[in-house]
Amino acid sequence: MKSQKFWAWLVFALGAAYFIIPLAATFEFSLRMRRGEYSFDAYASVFSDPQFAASFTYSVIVGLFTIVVGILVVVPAVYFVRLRMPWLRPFMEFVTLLPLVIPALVLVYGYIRLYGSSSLIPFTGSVFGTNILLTCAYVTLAMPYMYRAVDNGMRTIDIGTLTEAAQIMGANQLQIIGKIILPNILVAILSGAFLTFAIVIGEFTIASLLNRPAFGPYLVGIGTNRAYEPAALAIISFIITWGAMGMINVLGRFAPRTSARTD
Amino acid sequence: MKSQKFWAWLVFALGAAYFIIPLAATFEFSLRMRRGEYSFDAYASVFSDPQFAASFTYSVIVGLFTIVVGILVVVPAVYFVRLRMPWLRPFMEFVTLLPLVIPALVLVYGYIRLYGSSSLIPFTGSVFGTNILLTCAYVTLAMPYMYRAVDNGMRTIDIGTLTEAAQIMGANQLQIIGKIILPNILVAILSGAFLTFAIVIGEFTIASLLNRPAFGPYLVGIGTNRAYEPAALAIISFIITWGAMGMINVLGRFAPRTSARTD
Amino acid sequence: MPAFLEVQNLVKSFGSNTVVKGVNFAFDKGEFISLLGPSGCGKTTILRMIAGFERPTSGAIRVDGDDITHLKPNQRKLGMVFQAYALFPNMTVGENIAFGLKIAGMPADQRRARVDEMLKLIGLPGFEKRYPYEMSGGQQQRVALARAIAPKPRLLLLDEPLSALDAKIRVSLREEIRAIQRDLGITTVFVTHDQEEAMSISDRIVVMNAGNIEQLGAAHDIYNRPATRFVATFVGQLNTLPAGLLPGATGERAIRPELISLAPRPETDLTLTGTIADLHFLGSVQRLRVDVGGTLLNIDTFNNQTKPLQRGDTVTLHLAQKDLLTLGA
Amino acid sequence: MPAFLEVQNLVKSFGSNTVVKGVNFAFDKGEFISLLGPSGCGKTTILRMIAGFERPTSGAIRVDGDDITHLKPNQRKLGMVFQAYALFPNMTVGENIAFGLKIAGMPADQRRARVDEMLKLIGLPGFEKRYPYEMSGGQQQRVALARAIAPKPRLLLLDEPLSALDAKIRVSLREEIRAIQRDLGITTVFVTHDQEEAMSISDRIVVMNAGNIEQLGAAHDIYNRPATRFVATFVGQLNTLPAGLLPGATGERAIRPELISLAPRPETDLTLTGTIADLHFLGSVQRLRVDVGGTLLNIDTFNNQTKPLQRGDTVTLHLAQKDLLTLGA
Repeated sequence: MKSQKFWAWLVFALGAAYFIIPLAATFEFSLRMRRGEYSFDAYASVFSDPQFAASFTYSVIVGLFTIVVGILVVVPAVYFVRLRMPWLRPFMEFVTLLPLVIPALVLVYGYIRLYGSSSLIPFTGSVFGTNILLTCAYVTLAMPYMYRAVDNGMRTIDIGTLTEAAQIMGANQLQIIGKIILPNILVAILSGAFLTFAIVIGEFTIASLLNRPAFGPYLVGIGTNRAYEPAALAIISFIITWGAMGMINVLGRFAPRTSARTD
Repeated sequence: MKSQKFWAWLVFALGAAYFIIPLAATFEFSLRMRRGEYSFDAYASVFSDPQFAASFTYSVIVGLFTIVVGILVVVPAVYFVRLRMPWLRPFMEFVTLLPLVIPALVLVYGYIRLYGSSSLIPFTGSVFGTNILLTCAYVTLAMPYMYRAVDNGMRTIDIGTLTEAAQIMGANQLQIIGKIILPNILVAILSGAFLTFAIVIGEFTIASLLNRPAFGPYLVGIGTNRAYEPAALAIISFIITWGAMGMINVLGRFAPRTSARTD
Repeated sequence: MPAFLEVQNLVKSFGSNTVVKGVNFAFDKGEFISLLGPSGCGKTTILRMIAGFERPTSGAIRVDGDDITHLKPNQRKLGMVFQAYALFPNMTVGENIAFGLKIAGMPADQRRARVDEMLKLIGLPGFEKRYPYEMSGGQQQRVALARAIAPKPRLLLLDEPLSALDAKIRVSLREEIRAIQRDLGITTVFVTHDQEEAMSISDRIVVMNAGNIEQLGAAHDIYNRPATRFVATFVGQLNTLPAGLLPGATGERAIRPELISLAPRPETDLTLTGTIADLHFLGSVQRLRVDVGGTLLNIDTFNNQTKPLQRGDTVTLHLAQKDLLTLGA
Repeated sequence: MPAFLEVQNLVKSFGSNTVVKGVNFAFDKGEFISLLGPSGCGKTTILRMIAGFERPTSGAIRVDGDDITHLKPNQRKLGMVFQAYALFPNMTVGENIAFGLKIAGMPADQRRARVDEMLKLIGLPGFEKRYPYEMSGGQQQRVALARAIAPKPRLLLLDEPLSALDAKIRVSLREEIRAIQRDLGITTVFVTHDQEEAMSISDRIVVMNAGNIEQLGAAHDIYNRPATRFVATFVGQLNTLPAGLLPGATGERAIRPELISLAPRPETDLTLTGTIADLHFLGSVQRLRVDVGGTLLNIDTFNNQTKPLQRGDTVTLHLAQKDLLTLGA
């Protein structure tokens, strides 16, 4: 028994170290801009850069649109598949896993071919069109997380029986989704939304291929040109994502206990 | 009932189109290298490039190491946490989600600081060290998937009771893990392994920051310099990942029915 | 008086698999009806067709003279209680009970009064602010019952509502359901695979097997005069007496365990001798297994404090000719 | 003869919560012992301490004279059957049963013979190539039993092995377990919360409540001579007769439902008159609820074909002074 406890703690310590040591090292480095003493100069330098605010704001806005589109696509799809076409579920799982394993590049090439300036729908011909394209790409990228979050949420409530219980009491389809399904998977949806947000904030490849002024490319640009600011930025973006994750936990705690959470 | 079916199918069709249309467009474009007719010239060009084979082989090897390290870290950790420290599970879930939301950049900066040529353990000082660092980064990156796959696998078997049943019959810890736990989560482990493999094959950011000759940077390099080859490459890497995904399904079918699968 | 609930030639096929094979029955207003049978006999499918969740392949369902066969579930004005409680987890008990009333457009003050009335009826006054997860299974199922009857449905459907509960709660809740049903006079269809449950609660029972009705009648009739071999063996326990065991019997006979006694009764006119092969003390009832010339007979006797029986004791069994059943096909 | 299984002053605390509060018992070789009590009474914790999965806070456990209190589970040479079957899903039935033998180093041919013997014993010959998922719950649990007894353990531990099964299978499997246990003469500890199960199967029963033993004895004793109020109400059903209901009684008395009859018996010396408030036909048993001056009494009678009783009938109840229980604290 004793030795098992020791091993368990060792495994735990190694896992924690894996994440915490690089983080601590980065933080320590970010404080060393001023020679000979620790200071927050690197952070001051980051925050005074107008590009920082601009690119961050841009990514936040794209992130919010991505979340809205993602919810509108995923929630009804998961609901109908679970309820009416359960045999479609393995296929859905497969499809929603694809963005994880198809390099994002493939999708972007496809989009550029389809919507390039010489195509029928020249999305990339205008800034607005490119923004839409970027949002679409992010919806795809976040799909695995959003789908899993919502699917897990619907798994913990018996949507079939709840739907029938509401139907027999006279409720129509809209009332069922609005009053029964959505409130019960709210926490799951929020958790999917925060993950989506975190992914969009940190994404680099697609934004840079589409040449949009997003936070990811800004991060990489700074990373290759400066010494201490990248470390500060890394810590800042870690705090943002940590905040988003923490928010999920807090919301989960406030929600009624039966409300579905991802497991 | 009729209208519900219609909506369900519409949602399904839209979802499928979202993935299939860009794919089809990419494929069509990849065939147009020779003017005026369809041909596989772009594919021939890709396969004849020695860098293609070199970078692909490199990524496959790194992928295999990543899988081995990932399994050795994750399986015992999940087993002990589930069995002895279930109160640690929410924390584990949180920790293993971090790589999804911390921009990969943060980790890499942290690693470079820690293991840079001027540090105590100068991993980046040698090619071998950098390869180790890359593998570590990929293990981290694939952690969310490997953890979830193994955790789901262990969820479907009651490891607590199975462990006790084996113990009372005289089995020791090693016999329990080797004869009872591992065989029952084999499918789950394989599914995690294939996902890891697919992620490593397509990864760009970390490989390029560490300046390793991996498949992702090669893909991007081609993408910015050539016209038709990127499309062909996209299709090739899609087939590879599709194959990996298909393999999971096939293995799942051959495994004994009670063997755990990810849900 | 025409029947209140009428099912005519009801057939349901899933692909080539016909699970309900032309079922007919008619019941009066206020009756408590059980559909009893093993799993897969079609009882749940019939209930789901009455509710509107399944579309009959052919046949008709009428409630109070209205043909509801092709109505949507939300147009049928029925109440239903599910096996899995199916309370809305995001709503309090009060909101759950008020849900159907709100959908029907009842004003808020009337709703509140009706919810209070329902909570009193199910013995949970003051629970309206609780959430379902704060309550036990038995309490949740009572709330589900209140929710189903609050809008005064024409018919109450119960889909194995007790099977997820513990044995003790199961018994007390079924008595409570029966009492409420009797008070309100609401026609109720109850689906169960538990024969004791069906017998204890129902006015009439429909015993089903493989998509057909085997027997329809009161519990007493079904138990004492089973129409088919299936009913005789599915409902209650039965001892089979092979031909030759009883003097003068020409074929196989059967008898219930409680109709064999260790002491003569006024009506007994047959005796058998055997040895006790096994005995189980179950509290109020003691179950004996007696070996009579190689045939094992189960006998139920009430707990008797005076002289405990032992394995190996020789006993004389008394039974009455009139209690013997002849089993058909 | 010293006791075969002995538990001395066994205490188990989880933090500040003491769930087993100094329990003592000693049983002979070959006994079938049940630990009976409501959930949380400590019965499962005692079993898990005997198995070695929990470490006692204090006290000792001895089997056949050996102190096993501090041995690891895999050194104790015990067999155990779990509620959730716990068959290894990756192994066939044969491999499951052979697992313990293989660990113990038995040669392959002896293993094969022992597996065959075990499969015959549990009535599943020819099943060795099946996988657990291909079998019903009852079959899986029988395999789990075979797996537990194959290595000839010193003690067989059964942790609510029947509670995941259907009512009918539960009854038949418990009889089978008892028969096998008797044949092999293996000392067995059975944990259950079902009083009927415990009474039907055990040589002796340990009735537990809140970490203490309330009574220890044979089923017959516990049912008919309950030592405490808890035992009287937990084991079997009980009617409480308030002071004044019976002529001459000075305090509260209690009586079992089957000891009240509608006809006089030789030993009855008291009568009460009441009206039938409710009656439930349960098949072999008919349960009446009779209102006697405002007190509701439950009465069990056997199914009687001749004259069906009705709600509202006035009946005379016969009972015997000697059957009355006086409940203590």
